Amino acid sequence: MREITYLEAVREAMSQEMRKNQDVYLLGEDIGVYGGAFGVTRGMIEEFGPERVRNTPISEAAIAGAAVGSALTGMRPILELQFSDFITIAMDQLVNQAAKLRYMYGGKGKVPMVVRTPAGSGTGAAAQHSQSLEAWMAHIPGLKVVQPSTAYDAKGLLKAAIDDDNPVIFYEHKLLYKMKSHVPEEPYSIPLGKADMKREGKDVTIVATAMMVHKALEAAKELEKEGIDVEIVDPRTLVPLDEETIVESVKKTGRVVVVHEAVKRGGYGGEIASIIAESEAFDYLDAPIKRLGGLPVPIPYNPNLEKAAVPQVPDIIKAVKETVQFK
Amino acid sequence: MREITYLEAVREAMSQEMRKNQDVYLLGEDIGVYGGAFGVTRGMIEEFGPERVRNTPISEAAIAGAAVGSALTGMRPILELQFSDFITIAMDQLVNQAAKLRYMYGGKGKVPMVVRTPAGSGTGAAAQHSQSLEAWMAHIPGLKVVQPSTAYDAKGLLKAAIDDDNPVIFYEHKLLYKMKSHVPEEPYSIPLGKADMKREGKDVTIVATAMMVHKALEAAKELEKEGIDVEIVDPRTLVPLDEETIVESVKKTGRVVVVHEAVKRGGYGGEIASIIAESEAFDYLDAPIKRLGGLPVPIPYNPNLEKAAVPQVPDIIKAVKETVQFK
Amino acid sequence: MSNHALPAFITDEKLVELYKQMWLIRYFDEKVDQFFAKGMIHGTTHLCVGQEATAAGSIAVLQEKDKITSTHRGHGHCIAKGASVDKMMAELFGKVTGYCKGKGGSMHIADVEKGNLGANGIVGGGIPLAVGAALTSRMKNEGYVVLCFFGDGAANEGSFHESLNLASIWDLPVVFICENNQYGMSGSVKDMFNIEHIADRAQAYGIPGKVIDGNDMLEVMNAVYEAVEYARSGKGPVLIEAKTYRWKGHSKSDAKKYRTREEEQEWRKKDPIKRFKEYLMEKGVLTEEKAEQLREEAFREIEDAVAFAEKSPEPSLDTLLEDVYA
Amino acid sequence: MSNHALPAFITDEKLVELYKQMWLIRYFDEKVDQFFAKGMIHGTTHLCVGQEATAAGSIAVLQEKDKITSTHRGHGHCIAKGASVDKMMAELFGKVTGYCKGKGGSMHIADVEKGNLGANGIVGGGIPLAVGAALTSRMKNEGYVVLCFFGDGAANEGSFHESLNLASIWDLPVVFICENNQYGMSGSVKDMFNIEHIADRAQAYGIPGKVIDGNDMLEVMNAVYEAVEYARSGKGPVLIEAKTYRWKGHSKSDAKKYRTREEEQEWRKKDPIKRFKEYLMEKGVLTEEKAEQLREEAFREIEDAVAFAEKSPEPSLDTLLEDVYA
Ligand SMILES: Cc1ncc(C[n+]2csc(CCOP(=O)(O)OP(=O)(O)O)c2C)c(N)n1
Ligand SMILES: Cc1ncc(C[n+]2csc(CCOP(=O)(O)OP(=O)(O)O)c2C)c(N)n1
Ligand SMILES: [Mg+2]
Ligand SMILES: [Mg+2]
Repeated sequence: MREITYLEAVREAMSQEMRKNQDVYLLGEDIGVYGGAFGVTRGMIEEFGPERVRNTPISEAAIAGAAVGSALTGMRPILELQFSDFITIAMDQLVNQAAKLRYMYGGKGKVPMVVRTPAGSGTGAAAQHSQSLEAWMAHIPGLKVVQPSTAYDAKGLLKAAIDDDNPVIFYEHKLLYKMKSHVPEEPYSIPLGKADMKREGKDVTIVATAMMVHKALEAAKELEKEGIDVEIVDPRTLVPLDEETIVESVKKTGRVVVVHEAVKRGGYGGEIASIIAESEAFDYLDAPIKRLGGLPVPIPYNPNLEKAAVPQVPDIIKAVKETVQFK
Repeated sequence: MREITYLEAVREAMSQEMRKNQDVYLLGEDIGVYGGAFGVTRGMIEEFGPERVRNTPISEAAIAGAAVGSALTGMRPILELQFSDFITIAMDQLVNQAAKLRYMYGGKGKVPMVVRTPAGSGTGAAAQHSQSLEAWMAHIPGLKVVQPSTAYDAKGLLKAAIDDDNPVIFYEHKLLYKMKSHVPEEPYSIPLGKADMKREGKDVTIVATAMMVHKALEAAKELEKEGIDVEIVDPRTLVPLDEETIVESVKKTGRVVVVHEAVKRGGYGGEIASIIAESEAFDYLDAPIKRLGGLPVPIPYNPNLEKAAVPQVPDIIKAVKETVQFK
Repeated sequence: MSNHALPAFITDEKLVELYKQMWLIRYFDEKVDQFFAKGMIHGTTHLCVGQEATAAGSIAVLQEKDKITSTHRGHGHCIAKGASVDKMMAELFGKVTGYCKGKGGSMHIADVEKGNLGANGIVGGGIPLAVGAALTSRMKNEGYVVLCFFGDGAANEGSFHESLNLASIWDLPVVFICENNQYGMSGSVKDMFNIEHIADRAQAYGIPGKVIDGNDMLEVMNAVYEAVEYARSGKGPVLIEAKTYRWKGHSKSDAKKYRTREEEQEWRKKDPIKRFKEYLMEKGVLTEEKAEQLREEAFREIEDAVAFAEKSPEPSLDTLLEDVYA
Repeated sequence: MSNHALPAFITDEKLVELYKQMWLIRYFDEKVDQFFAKGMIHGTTHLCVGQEATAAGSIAVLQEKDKITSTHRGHGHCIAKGASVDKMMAELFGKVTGYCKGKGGSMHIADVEKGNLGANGIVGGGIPLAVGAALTSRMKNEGYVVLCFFGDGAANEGSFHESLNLASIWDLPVVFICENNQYGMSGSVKDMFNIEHIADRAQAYGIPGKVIDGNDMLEVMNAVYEAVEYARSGKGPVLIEAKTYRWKGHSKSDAKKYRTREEEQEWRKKDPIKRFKEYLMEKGVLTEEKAEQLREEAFREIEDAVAFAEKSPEPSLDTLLEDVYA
């Protein structure tokens, strides 16, 4: 099967939906001839024209709100927020409007929109351009939250997000944009709320998201050499969360490490760990649940510091070993 | 000792600091002759004048940023955000500026400011005026987060927050404003990061915040009748979090229920539960950690629905019983 | 913008209807005020007594397909856009028969299907939504205009600025109507602005701006009609500032220390209902008796709405988790 | 505002110094450009080549106690405010000797003590901070003015709107200077505004607005000096729009598809350094030889800065958790 990058997969999902459905359109800063800050929309304005690939002013609140208003009246906007850190400026429109309108209106109206936004550190862009704030959005009833880790997942999940009648926040990790995987050409949908087993194993479960899926896979390879057989569950969507797959895996292995790049304190790892602890898997636990996450610092600029601020392969290896060796 | 309300305690802490230190000033919407949406600043403009009790336009981003800029240059602002839901509009200034400036600047500069803001449901103000979003702020390195549950704590913690050289988000629960307790007249400070045992007991620990402290106390009274002796730990500050007091209590009781009003999914209860599970208390646990939190819905308007959306005394009683009866 | 006459559908009959509508708005809010004072409605509410002309007048000139976005002070807009006062009152009573099944309350009444995109509890929060709805009109070629209400206070929110610019550069069919009732909650426009007219901000976006007497039905209708048709023709948005006054306090408990009783009295003299009545009587389309009869009808409809609301059932707890997701 | 002459401290010597400073700014960014191209600096950066006059000219007329807030495109502001190019370059290299100990990088260089309140990675993010700093000046009676830099793109952020209004109603000593270099990242002012001059937005806040040629040192100095003294005198803020152009792409990888090579050439003809040199030579305070010597000195200082940065140590991993809280 054909291999394409994560970035191309995102673009392909959007293009295919836009060809099919006139209601789907893009808006965002510099998504026109510039192709977006990361080049995701490159070529799209040439195919779809400036009415459907709308270059906006630098006005995050208004463009988020315009997306909400147009979704409420029948369009299916895809908003690109240039860096997920800028969601801070669009929060009222996403949290107080998009997420709540349907409920506040007693079920009248719906807000089918997708906010695509690049997250994560590793590019040297420092504190205001490197955050992983998905936990905020996952806390808000009315929103759905997606974090694809592969090109294949990105394409299928984005189609599902576009097809969904609710506001979906779609986090793209910057370091994954150039990563390739096998991706079918024809459109396909991966249901929101279905975790993926990125690796099967019997000794310990790692629940990892986004970039951390790949670090976990690397760690698993190393650990295999030492005879530790790791299972890796990628939730893919934080809301809805596929609790069942996670719980089943932990019941099987009896040990679990939860790892994400976001700051550990108040990160979604706490939610996942707690769900496991509250589930029937609790009785199967042979070791305490371990969480790995970013350190409690803004992301620093220097590359060594930057790497040290978020979990790396050796950290995962260490955590897994501690978990496996726990008696 | 004298009894005053939580609201009066907050006001007294501010007034005492303002009398002492010219650098401390207030800004916010309608905090002048109107006295603030909840009346907290009533009378203050009369004492301190409009230069130090600054009535602002309805411009949450600018007033938050003005607070940050003035803190960075030597003032100690106290910003009243009329409802904590409106923090959505000020997020960039709080999260990308206030929280990070010092770190980004390599330790040069500091941002001594307090954001006071009323949170929580129970007043019939519906979805956009009733949220409990403290978990967002607790996730951000560089911020401190305070949630006082009594008038006594409010006064002492607010003094500590004003004295602190960092941005502190100070959540006041609306339903507590009229609650009275013994409060000394002279200024006193309660260190940030020191939990308070609101009730001692031996059978089960409840970790509860803000309004839930009082619901837990009520529940404890009921449970006492059935011979269940509840210990209630009120963290008072989420960041820094007094892990030690929580862990020690759980080690003592072996059972724990964590309860907050914020939506359970992605709430700070997940963090607290995970910290307990990761700690030495894990070995002492005789039952799975239980979390109670708001249901995954925007806060509805109808009073019955509104109450049903967040934990109530019977929910706490039920959770405690399940925990205590777990074998 | 050139001067337009009122549209043909503003017949004498329609004018008389509007007179009654103004009373409906006033009585609705007077009644709500009483219930709040008695503690029979919970939560909070924001009354538009004294501002009836901006709601009734501007929405009167819309076509049915046109849409509005409203505010926390939105009962008037809602009634003018054709809402049932029964369902509105039921909503304030938190009943399942209300517009939002009791889940929204005063600040969230909406009727999306009918083009009322909703009140909004966030000051300035509805302005970007209006721009988005106008974008739909444009992209789907639906020919509707969005009338976007907000207050003077909201004109100092960033959302105002970003939205007007966006609507302007995209030539979207939206009419921004600022109901300048002289105060935010307590902040006077005199203190919160360094300009005389909020409408002058239109220049900052290269769009027409117009100041009108918001207590004059005719002036409101004329100005809004002209603006709406300008926007509909594809020329882009317009900003209208309607000077008016809220007679009541901001919300439930307001000692109104930020203004004088004299000022209040001055504005009461400019009662928009009284002025419209005088106009209609002069024009010969309304008599004193007819006026009285309409007022009483309005009064009775509100009484009926209360009866409807009171006898309506509470929402079942089973509905709590419904309608979060579509 | 009336016309002021330049302040006495702008002596001929100072003018000549400024000429060198402009080269320092240009060479700094040219050097950074090279290192980025070679992959020797990581992260991202935004160069102000072609915009030297707005930075050098406007900061030249400030008093030492005055403060600035800067932007992502802030190296020029920083140098003009007296920063050490060694410590700046070291910061870009992520070294512990840098302004931020390697933790901030290009977008976060600040020198709070010296009145540079920092670059900012958030477009429009620094504008409210400037207002806050001006508030301190006012409340503590410190007599300083804050010069607040931002781009044309930032003028469409809500923070711009809210901040200008706030500064205006409180008469704060802040001068807003919009460096209109014709583009955001790729968005042209022609598409993103429906007005000719951003400075015209000043009217929306009741403050003076002025359009200037941002590539003309003298015009920049004159206009900013006048505005700064106006603000200092307690009359409130001023908005200045300096028309200029960035010669380079927006940041690292920019094919510049959104503009033509002809347009770029046109603007290169308006090179602010060349124009200032011609002025100084005409005025008789600079010779061709002296000019050449200063340019070379500037070049050398940047080379030295690179050497300093290169030989500086990396921050130790132990520093990672430091400086989060005070
Ligand atoms: C973002 C936000 N800030 C503050 C409030 C609190 N608040 C509710 S109404 C109001 C005054 C609004 O003034 P204006 O826009 O003039 O409308 P009016 O109430 O006069 O109709 C305020 C401050 C809010 N609801 N939302
Ligand atoms: C809030 C926010 N939105 C978007 C960006 C991405 N971004 C960085 S610079 C830039 C263009 C800014 O344009 P302008 O204000 O004109 O400054 P210039 O780059 O031209 O100096 C954009 C969109 C950002 N950093 N912050
Ligand atoms: Mg008003
Ligand atoms: Mg620009």
